[in-house]
Amino acid sequence: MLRKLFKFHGGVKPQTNKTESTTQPIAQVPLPDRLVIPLHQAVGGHPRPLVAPGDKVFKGQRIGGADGSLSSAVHASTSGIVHDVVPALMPHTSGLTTLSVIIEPDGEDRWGELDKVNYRRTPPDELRDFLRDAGVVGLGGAVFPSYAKLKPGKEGRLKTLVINGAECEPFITCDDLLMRERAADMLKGIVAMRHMLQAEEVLIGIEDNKPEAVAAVQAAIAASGQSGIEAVAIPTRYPAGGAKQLIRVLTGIEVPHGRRSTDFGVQCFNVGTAYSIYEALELGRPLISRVVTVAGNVDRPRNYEVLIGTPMDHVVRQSGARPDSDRYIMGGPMMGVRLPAFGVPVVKATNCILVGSPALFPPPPPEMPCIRCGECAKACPADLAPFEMYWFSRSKNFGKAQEYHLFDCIECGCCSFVCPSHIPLVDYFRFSKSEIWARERDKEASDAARDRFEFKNFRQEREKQEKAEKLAAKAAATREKVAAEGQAGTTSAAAETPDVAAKPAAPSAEDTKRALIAAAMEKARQQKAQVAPKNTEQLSTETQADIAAIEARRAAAATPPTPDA
Amino acid sequence: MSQSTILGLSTRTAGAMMAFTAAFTALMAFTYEATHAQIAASANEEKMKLITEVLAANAYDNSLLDDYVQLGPTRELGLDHGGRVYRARKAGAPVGLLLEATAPDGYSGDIDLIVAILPDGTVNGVRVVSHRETPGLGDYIDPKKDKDKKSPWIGQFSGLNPATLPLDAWKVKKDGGQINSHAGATISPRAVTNAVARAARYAAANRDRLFGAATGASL
Amino acid sequence: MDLRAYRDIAWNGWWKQNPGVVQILGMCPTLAITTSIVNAVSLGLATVLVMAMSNLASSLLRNFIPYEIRIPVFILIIAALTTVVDLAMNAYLHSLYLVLGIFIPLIVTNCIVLARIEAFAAKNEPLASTLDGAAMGLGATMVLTVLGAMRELIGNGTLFSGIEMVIPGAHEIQVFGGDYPGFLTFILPPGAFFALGCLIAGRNWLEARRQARARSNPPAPQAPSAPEPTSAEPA
Amino acid sequence: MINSPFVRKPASVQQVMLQVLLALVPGIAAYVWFFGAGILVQIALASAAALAGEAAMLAIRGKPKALFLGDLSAIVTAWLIALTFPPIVPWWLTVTATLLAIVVVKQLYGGLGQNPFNPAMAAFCLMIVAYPALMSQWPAAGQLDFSSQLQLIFGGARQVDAITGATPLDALRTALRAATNPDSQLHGLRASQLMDGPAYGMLGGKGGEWVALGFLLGGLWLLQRRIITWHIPGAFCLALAASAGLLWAIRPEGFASPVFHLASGGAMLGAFFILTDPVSGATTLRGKLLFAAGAGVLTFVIRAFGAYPDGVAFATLLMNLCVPLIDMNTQAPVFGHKKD
Amino acid sequence: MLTALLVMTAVALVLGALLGYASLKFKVEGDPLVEKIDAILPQTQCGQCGFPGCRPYATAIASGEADINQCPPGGEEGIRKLADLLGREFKSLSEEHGVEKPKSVAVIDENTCIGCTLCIQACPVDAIVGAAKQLHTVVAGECTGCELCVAPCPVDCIAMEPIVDTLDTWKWRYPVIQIKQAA
Repeated sequence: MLRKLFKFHGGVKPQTNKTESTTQPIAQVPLPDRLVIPLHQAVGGHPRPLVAPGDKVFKGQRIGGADGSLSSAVHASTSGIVHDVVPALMPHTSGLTTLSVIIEPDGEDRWGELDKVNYRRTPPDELRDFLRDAGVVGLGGAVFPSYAKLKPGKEGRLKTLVINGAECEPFITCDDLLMRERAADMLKGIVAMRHMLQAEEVLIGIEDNKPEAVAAVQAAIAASGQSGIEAVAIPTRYPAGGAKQLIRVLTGIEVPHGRRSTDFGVQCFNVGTAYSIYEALELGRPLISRVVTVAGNVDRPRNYEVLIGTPMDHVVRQSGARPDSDRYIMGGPMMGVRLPAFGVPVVKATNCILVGSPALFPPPPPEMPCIRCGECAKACPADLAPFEMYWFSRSKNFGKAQEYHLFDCIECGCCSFVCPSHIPLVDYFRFSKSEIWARERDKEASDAARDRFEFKNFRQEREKQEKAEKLAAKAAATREKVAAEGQAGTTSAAAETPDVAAKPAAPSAEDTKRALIAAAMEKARQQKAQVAPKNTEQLSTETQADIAAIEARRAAAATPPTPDA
Repeated sequence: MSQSTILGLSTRTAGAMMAFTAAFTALMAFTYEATHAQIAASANEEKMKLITEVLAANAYDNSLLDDYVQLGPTRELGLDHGGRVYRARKAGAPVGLLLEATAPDGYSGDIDLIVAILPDGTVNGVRVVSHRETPGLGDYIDPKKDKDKKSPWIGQFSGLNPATLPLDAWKVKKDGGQINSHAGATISPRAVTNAVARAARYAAANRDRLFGAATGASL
Repeated sequence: MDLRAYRDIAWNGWWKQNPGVVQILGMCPTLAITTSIVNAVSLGLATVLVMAMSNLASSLLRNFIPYEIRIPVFILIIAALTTVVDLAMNAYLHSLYLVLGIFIPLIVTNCIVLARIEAFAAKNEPLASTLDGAAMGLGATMVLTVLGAMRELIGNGTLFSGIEMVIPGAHEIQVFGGDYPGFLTFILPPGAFFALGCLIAGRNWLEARRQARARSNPPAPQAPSAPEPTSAEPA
Repeated sequence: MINSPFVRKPASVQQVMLQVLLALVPGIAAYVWFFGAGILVQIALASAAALAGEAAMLAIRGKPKALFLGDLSAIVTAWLIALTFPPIVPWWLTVTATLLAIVVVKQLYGGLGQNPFNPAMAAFCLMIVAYPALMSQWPAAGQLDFSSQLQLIFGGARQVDAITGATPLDALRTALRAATNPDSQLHGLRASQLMDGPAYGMLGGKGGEWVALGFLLGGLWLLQRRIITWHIPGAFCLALAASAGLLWAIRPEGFASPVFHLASGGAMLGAFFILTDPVSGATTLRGKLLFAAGAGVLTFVIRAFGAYPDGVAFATLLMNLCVPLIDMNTQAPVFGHKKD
Repeated sequence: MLTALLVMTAVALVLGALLGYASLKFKVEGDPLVEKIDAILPQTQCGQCGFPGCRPYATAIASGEADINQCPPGGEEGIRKLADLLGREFKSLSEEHGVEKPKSVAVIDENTCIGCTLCIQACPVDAIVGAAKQLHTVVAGECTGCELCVAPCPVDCIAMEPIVDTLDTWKWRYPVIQIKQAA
């Protein structure tokens, strides 16, 4: 029976460049001298370090513990000594550092104790905790902790479990090879996931340019005897591997931005994730390695099983990078991340190390003005109007950009790909998004500050009042005492005493604050005065000459002009 | 600030408003009185300017604007709502008729004309009083808009007489007549030409009746 | 009120807050009547007259006008003075009056007149108010004149056509000679928009350049002890 | 720094514009065949003026000249100007119009991609308002040889009353109007009878219909190349034919047939080359339909009741004005937000 | 003439009364402008403007007592927004009120702190926790960087540290427009 497939709007067909790296089976990469394992590799909270410099670790030993409601554990990829726990460069465009555990391998590659679990007998919550501590995250690139997605919807069951083997990005073949070589084990992972989600049916979507993978998976399904699992060949079109696009193609359901797909009875996992779930549950092995495609400007494009934390240049060396390589890209050419250095480590999100060169990925022609031709809108798989969003992003009119559904953009790059004016549309959208987030953070912070400030004022006011009341009570007590002692006194005169007493005791809050401010500003001024001369000491002679000239001009301006001035 | 009750404030504003209004209305009334006579004189002068262009001022000696005949709707002159015919006389003798006429088939609607016709039927002059022809295209029928200031298009009618010129010639050249027109813009001149021809014929046929009627009489 | 304050008022009306190209007020006459310099200047001067007089009157009466009814009273003042000007023009410049037509009475509804009374004359003494009205009116007149000149020159190739309506015996100037084909669009309403657009752009450009220059020159003359008049606004 | 995507489709503005120019060639060929080679002179004049004006403005604005002159958009504007103007207008008129289009309508608004109005059509409107007489002189097919065309283009005096007239569109409208006048010789004649003159040809004016066919062919090629979509030409033709057909059906003696409207004047050029200008046109699919349909109805209304011969240019500008409003209100629902 | 005068006066009488009535009947209270200004101010509550907090400064701007260029933390962008809101001309930051600085938070050197609580009293947003004779700590997320706690500290143990980018706060940069370079 042929399954009815649906279409998603837009999409492009870039050159796939996949054949070169699929000729060879997955290979192992020799142990590097040093592994740099960032603790924060998945969406969610930063895991806390569980090891200290000098500690000995086994392969698979937890070195970062999940922290917070959404977080995922991190493990040592091989046995060795913890050299340090320091911030290290991460594989991210920003070039920022993140706390990382640096391990010097002892070469033994010795596993620690591995506990397996029988997922059919374990309660779901425990199972999820197990997967969290095994560090299983989505290997399609989003690195969302898998345990958080392995919850059936409200009805306790799921209609469709979608397994993403589409792998639509050019160059990348890691999922293809994984399906060809490890389809049976991957299927075991899928069965486990199906059990956890109580899914009625499982659809494995594979682009039809990977017939070997389709065949392998179909054979594995047949061999396993499972029913309700189907490998579906879908038309090759980027970004068919986007989770929402794949769900659309296979089920016809469109999951809107900001909604969970479980609400619609669907959940989507990558094939690599399925395999690592198999490893975690059946073998007890946490996620410490993954299949990585090395492609692009290399002599022998190939897929490797790479330990998390292996420096990328170490991996690329196996494939023989050509001398004109000028950059590494993590991921494919459409959505890949430009990396700040060659030596950044392979992380769980690294599906591909794409070696770039000026010849392979030439810089785009100069950006021309938008002519509103609408090509981008035709290509957009999210049905957006990128040229409108571009217009408003460019003019920093973020409110308007959001009105045009900026946040529905999945940054797939189709619009930039087709733009005849060579506008880096996605860059504008990334810019706008981060700018909007920053503004929202600022707004939240300032709202909180306002509330706290107002509360503090209110509190001070209240304290002042309480103080006054206390004083009044005290005065009343005194008065009573006096009255009790038989001294004559008019009530009206006595009633005034507390006021008189209270006044000097409570200077207005305003006054104190003003005094404080004055003091603070005075201090700041003094500091400035102290700092200023310091600067002048290390000035070059030219600068000093400049300063002298400026001083002279200033002096001249200050005196009335003389005839010869 | 003591009387900030609604009634008090209302009385106060009403009073002030009334005072200001009285003062400034008085100012306007005064100016009106002062300029009244001059405005009427200026208006008459303006009307005479156009008439002078088609009939020289020294050709007659009567008070032209007061010596008129009121016409009802007249097909021949294109007047759907009637119009006036002014009569010029010198020493009591008729020297010319000034007919209001309308060409209904302009490119953009009616073209109002004034046509001066001598007692012998000769057209002495034609002027466009108002029109809505396309600027730059058909509006050269108005000598003010005509590029050719020396011999404006509309001057062609001066001296034509239906008695001597066959009716076939009272047409634009495109229609086989003798009146010139600009390339690509023949509709407006055609309309004017036809209207002038009709007016000339009408004047010739009704000359005596028009001159003979009492001043202000309706025909 | 010293001389400097008066100069500021004048500068404000002519350049900084120019009604025609900065505040973009009173567009109806600005666009409709600027087909020739003579029309433009005539209407402009009528506006100046009304503005100066109504500012003066409002300023003189400002302490007697209750706050609640100030707008109707201002309108009354403007309407009365406009009527006076209207009647006078009708009587003594009749042919020009016919050309300017409805736009003379429409001065009443020119928002710049009411705006200046409300914003300035209602708060300032009579002399300054009169000056403000006149300066604003002249600012508007300047715009009208330039627009009129542009449109007449480009559209017709002439300047001062219709001058005989104001100065009998005077003649228009044929700038490009009799052969100039003209550019009728500029005489027609669309031309008014083009010309005004160009004027606004030109003014903004000049202003931007002025500010850029002010920024690149260090603000030294601000020092109180530096009495050089170099900071005077460029004319 | 360059971020993803690192690969791009080999597409450029230049290529788009080049294909538009190529698509104009069949129409131009028919034009030359029927009306003489004078149009080629006009095209050359307009192109030169466009490049000069663009280069000057780019220099003033400090933009790279080679890049923007190479995008060919100025040439497209120039060609459209030449093709919509009568082929025998004096050279200075073509040059002035092109300079106005490039300098004022395009560059002053910010250059390529920023102009709210179609530059060629804006220039057409400016010129027909400024020089209605010159802009209304169209030679009939085969009426003028090349040398007399050249003389009209470059010569001084234009005593061409006898040999040039209005376009069939304009002539028919005038005749139809005359037919309503009881005094006219044409009184009572129907449109079909009025069109019986030698200037009318089969459909929309002798020769004119073949030029229109040429533009139609070029337009279809653009459709096939996916440079344009069917929405704008389709909606425009449909709306023009429908509005013309409605009144024609009610009063055939007072209005021309829809086929005549489609085949004459600038209808085909407008449908495939002018309204489809992406910069000044609507961009959403529904917006395109609305935009072009509006232009179609307006074209008919202006042709039938307006003061100027053809309505395409004015209709285009009027609809250009509405584009922001149309686009804003016709945004398609985005992924996941559709109501099924 | 007299009729005109009478009619006009009568109309004026009625309208004048009506307006006087309406002005009292439909009086509007409150001043939403202050709220709008306050929303633009950065809420650091630092007092560099010379007013004890952002809201007092907003009130002062609304009533015309303070200029719009007295808020260093708001910076040029803040002044521009205020200028837009109030329809005034942009001015550069007034120097006597300070200079625009990168955002920072106060950090207490825990080795030096003597637990005097002076900084706690100074903090306008209660971002410092601690009690008498106990170590104080700044809650970084709540610190607005106003520097008001720096001066009161008798042992000078509070330092302002600029906020560094993290992955959560890192921003994509505005794409460089390459047209000019291509020339």
